[in-house]
Amino acid sequence: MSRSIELCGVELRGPVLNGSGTFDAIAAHRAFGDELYARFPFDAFVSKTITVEPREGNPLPRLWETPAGLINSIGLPNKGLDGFLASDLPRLAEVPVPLVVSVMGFSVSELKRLVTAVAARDEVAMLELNFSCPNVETGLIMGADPGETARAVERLRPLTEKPLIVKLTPNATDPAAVAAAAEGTGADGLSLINTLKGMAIDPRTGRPWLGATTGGVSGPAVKAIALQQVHQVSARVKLPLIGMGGIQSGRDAADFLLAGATAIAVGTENFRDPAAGSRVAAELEAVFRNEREYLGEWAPPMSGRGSQ
Amino acid sequence: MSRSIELCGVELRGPVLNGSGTFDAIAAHRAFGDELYARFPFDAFVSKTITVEPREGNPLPRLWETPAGLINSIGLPNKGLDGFLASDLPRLAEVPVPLVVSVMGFSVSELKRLVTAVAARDEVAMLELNFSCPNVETGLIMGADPGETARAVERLRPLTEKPLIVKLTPNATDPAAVAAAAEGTGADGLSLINTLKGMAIDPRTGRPWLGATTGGVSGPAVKAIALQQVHQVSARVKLPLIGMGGIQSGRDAADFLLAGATAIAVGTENFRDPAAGSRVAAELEAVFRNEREYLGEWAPPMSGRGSQ
Amino acid sequence: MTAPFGRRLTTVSQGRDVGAYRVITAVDREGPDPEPGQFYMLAAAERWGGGESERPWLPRAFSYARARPAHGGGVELDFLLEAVGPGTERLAELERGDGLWLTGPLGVGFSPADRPLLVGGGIGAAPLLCLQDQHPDAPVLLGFRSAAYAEAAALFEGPVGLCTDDGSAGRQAFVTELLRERLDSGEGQTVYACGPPAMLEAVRALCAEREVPAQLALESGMACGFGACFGCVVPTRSGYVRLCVDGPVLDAAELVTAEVPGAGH
Amino acid sequence: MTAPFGRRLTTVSQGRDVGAYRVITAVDREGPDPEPGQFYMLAAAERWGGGESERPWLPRAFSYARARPAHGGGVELDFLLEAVGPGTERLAELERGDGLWLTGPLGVGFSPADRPLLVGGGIGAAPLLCLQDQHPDAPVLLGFRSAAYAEAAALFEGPVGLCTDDGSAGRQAFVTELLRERLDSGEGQTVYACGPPAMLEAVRALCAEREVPAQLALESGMACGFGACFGCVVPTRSGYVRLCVDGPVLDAAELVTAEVPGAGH
Ligand SMILES: Cc1cc2nc3c(=O)[nH]c(=O)nc-3n(C[C@H](O)[C@H](O)[C@H](O)COP(=O)(O)OP(=O)(O)OC[C@H]3O[C@@H](n4cnc5c(N)ncnc54)[C@H](O)[C@@H]3O)c2cc1C
Ligand SMILES: Cc1cc2nc3c(=O)[nH]c(=O)nc-3n(C[C@H](O)[C@H](O)[C@H](O)COP(=O)(O)OP(=O)(O)OC[C@H]3O[C@@H](n4cnc5c(N)ncnc54)[C@H](O)[C@@H]3O)c2cc1C
Ligand SMILES: Cc1cc2nc3c(=O)[nH]c(=O)nc-3n(C[C@H](O)[C@H](O)[C@H](O)COP(=O)(O)O)c2cc1C
Ligand SMILES: Cc1cc2nc3c(=O)[nH]c(=O)nc-3n(C[C@H](O)[C@H](O)[C@H](O)COP(=O)(O)O)c2cc1C
Ligand code: FES
Ligand code: FES
Repeated sequence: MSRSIELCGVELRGPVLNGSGTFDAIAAHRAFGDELYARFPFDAFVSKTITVEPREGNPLPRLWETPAGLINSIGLPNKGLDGFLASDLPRLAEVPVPLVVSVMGFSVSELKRLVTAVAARDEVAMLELNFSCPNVETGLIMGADPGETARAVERLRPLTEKPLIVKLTPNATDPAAVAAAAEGTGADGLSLINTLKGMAIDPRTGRPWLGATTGGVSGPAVKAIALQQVHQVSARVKLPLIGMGGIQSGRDAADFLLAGATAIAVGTENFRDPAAGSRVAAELEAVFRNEREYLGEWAPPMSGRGSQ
Repeated sequence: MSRSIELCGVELRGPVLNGSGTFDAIAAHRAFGDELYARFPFDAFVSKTITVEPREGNPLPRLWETPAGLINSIGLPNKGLDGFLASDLPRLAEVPVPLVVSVMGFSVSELKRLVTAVAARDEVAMLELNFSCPNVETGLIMGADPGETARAVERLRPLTEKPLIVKLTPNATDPAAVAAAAEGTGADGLSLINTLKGMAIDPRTGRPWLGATTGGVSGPAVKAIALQQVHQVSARVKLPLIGMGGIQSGRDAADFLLAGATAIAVGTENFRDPAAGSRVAAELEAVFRNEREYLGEWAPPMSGRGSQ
Repeated sequence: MTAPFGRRLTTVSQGRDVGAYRVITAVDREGPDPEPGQFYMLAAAERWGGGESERPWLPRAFSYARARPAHGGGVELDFLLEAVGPGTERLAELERGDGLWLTGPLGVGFSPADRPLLVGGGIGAAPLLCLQDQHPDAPVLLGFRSAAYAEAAALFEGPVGLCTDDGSAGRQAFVTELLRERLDSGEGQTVYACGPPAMLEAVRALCAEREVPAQLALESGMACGFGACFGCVVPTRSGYVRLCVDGPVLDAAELVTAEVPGAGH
Repeated sequence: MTAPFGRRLTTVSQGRDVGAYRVITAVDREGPDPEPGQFYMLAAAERWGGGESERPWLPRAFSYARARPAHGGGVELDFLLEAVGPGTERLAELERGDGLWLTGPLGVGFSPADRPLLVGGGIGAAPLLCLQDQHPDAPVLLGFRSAAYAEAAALFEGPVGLCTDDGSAGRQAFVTELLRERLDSGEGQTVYACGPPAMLEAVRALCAEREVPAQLALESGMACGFGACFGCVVPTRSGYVRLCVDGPVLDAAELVTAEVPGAGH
């Protein structure tokens, strides 16, 4: 489909990624077989976030539907670094687009281990640093604090030539300051937004519904918030942005590009339609085709960069 | 209606307030006549935020409808302190419930002027400090920074015996830290949440729709986020909380009480139904009546405090 | 006349197409008689929300087009609708028996004047219908995009001055040309006008040049309709005013321009 | 059998009430034959979203109840629905001609076994219907709340062991009592069961005591149905597994309990 773009030096056939943790290519291949690869809905594939140690994830229940949105408290279940490298990565290599591996560390030393090991693998095109967790050494949420972000990126940057994308959390007073800290210390790109902290009450018991009490809100309900953050961050930094948060349609995707993103990611909408990425890409292409002027007027993030 | 509560030492006939800026009792009296007072939908009335100087408000357009929500960029139009005291306050005194006046200052000295002048008036039962704006002296958003909040409340506290309620902004890394700062310096209560920063793109031009580029998101779309912040803040402070953000029904109101609020406020829902406050109160009463146990199990914020 | 407090549930008694427009009729049992130029906030009782991109969610503003005493008490209201987005599309689907939430009548309508001239552009014809009921002898000038829209002209009593952009019904002209001719021939002491921003601005300018008083029914995006949100303001010579409580009909002399950012579609 | 990639739009060919339940039938032109115990993610093409508190928004999981070759190709699927919330209520409204989004067949169904015994509680009867088509001689034990629900028993071929909580149809008993009697009389080598969490847990315990193998079709809240969200996990002896890709049918021996927090209603 569509026009190719360059994202952090990597050529992609188009601008549509998935949000980390919202599409499991391995499980989807079990469900949909080789048709998944033949019609792969994303132009780069972002893995679910992995950690050094294996994790079971959060207690149940983990999902709550909200008006035009979803609260999840999944808790990053994953096989851990070794398990991922041994059993998931070889299978993810079959995915017909560049692979982005998302990692989270609870300290800079964990992050260093993750980045070193993951970046060493040829299957991996880029790394995404999910900074939405507390640094156990300081107690601060890494991605909410410019100093934490700078300290981490600074020490990870020398470990690899591969692009490092920092995923920003929206639960921060000034995401643009965090973005600037990431840019200043050598990040190659930024992803935003992650989920907003949220909660639901079980109407039958009056107690928090989610096993982990709180979770993260995603979906169309957060789109306006995400768009504002993309706009604000793009005004502050020159790094390419991967915009996400509630994207359901090509029009939504265009909104993010107009707000300053270079690429976009489809998250929760994948749950409503496994092939949503392809639909969004086709609809976006139609917006470009039919409304050239419309996109030209404001800030044409793809023209010029696109190769055809 | 319903059971009375005590909020910051003021007896209210029930727990339902309005969100500042979402109901203009003077304009509503013009539209609906005396029936408004006879069936007044709130148990205390919160004025639209006033500032020292008169303000015209933001450029147009100011409204954008989102999935289950609204983005507004109204920009605090108001007559200024003198205009408010001279022409609005006498008319607001006709409202048959205690009056809360919301004030915003762009410096601590502005705030001092506002608090002194407003608190001196007998018509005013409580003051709400809207801290969602930058302190022009420091450039920091007052309500996003615990230090700013503490410095302001500390200097306002001695000016009046009347209850001071701090309205928290959700656009902060740690609203609970701000809440603790307000508690530590003498605030009597907290209101939360204000709107989340948001933006929309005009599909016809590709440019930001709102005249002021960005605005604030409210409505059911933000309810899960608001509930989480109420829960988080109530775990940190003992102050009574006025919970708001997307409340549409008595069930929503109960959720906020269960999450730790003492009272709740109806905001954007007033736009869908001017009498929404009464409906929410009646539905909430039905939840109390029919599901005593349900509310008892978790955290019965009203029983004990209620006077009947 | 003030409105009953709160929104109320009414029942649609009829929905019918009039060319490209739709008329829905509902019986408002509790409501007072509205005055021409006043409006109501409407929302369908079912399926309001959850359409394309999950809208509509807020109620929408509509001038009433006609009002008459209802059988069994109250007032029967006609609304003339143009489907331009999710809210109007949903309302245009309503059929007899469907529920309709309604708040109103709201705002300040047209104020009395002698020898009025009624000028409407497109859906702006709506509030002129009840004005004509009050001023049966007033000339009516209407402009529409094309014949399908111009069918709404048949809702008026007697002959009207009719034009369309494409000449498919009446003269091929803008309605402001018809107005210019009438004004230049000395007809009309006050102009009552409603229509899209550009047309209202042309009417304003024409009348200003000729020092003919004009009352313009404007539109702007409204969230509440009763002065609560300050979202509907329009700029006037004395600053922003809330169109829902200080309008929607404004004295043209108050306006520098009738073109409001974000209004119209 | 893997599913076609992506959701697809189908048309409801019939919707009918069966006692307190509803059966909707849709023709899946592109889909392969599903296997008993597999499920589909369904969403109405219209009015999905915007109901009470703006839900439903995500698709909902449903076992297919029966499948047969469709006239003109593809497969005709029956779903047996119990309206328990906004999603099932909306789906239960669907009538012939309405659009239905469908993804599937998904998950792992029942695995072959000899001399099976089919045990269903309430809406858990749904996946037993296609199982009975495969195992026409297997005994079927069904428990329902009351007679209105028990009408679903008539969807099965031949006589079934029937009980209700209130005795208004069949025996007054829990279906696990019927199961206990059968097991104690040595009937059945494998139990296939589907029903509410408490019933499945009782089935699990009964079978475990007697060392009878059991396959349990569980439920849990699902957002995606294809392994993307990790929301549907249930605890097993080897940790959490995603019910949508590793189930919904699980070997009872894998479970410490069949009661999953948040499942059921
Ligand atoms: C006093 C008054 C009287 C009126 N009387 C009539 C009448 O008699 N008959 C009639 O047909 N109409 C009337 N209108 C206009 C009517 O209210 C609008 O057409 C209606 O609100 C449009 O709603 P919608 O959902 O159909 O379209 P929207 O999608 O709301 O589109 C309408 C316009 O709003 C803007 N818009 C688009 N998306 C959004 C969004 N997400 N949020 C906010 N704005 C958006 C755009 O400019 C768009 O062109 C009146 C308006 C006013 C203020
Ligand atoms: C594999 C599988 C197969 C199934 N097969 C069938 C079948 O054949 N027939 C059938 O009728 N049903 C079947 N179900 C159950 C069906 O999927 C649920 O009944 C349905 O999802 C309920 O959706 P709802 O919107 O109607 O109700 P919901 O409102 O979603 O309520 C259902 C339950 O979800 C919880 N809940 C309430 N509100 C929320 C919220 N906001 N977010 C998240 N959870 C909430 C509560 O526990 C509630 O009782 C199956 C489920 C699974 C997993
Ligand atoms: C169920 C679920 C799991 C997620 N897991 C991760 C994760 O592992 N790592 C991460 O960086 N983001 C994760 N996210 C956040 C998404 O990648 C995305 O940032 C967010 O959902 C906003 O986009 P959306 O509204 O389109 O879903 C998850 C989101 C959801 C809904
Ligand atoms: C149009 C509009 C104007 C508002 N004006 C103010 C204001 O002047 N002062 C203030 O503290 N909050 C203001 N708010 C925020 C509300 O009081 C409330 O905190 C917020 O809208 C969340 O509640 P809701 O989702 O129920 O609307 C405004 C909100 C809206 C929608
Ligand atoms: S529409 Fe809200 S103030 Fe006019
Ligand atoms: S429902 Fe999403 S992983 Fe199972």
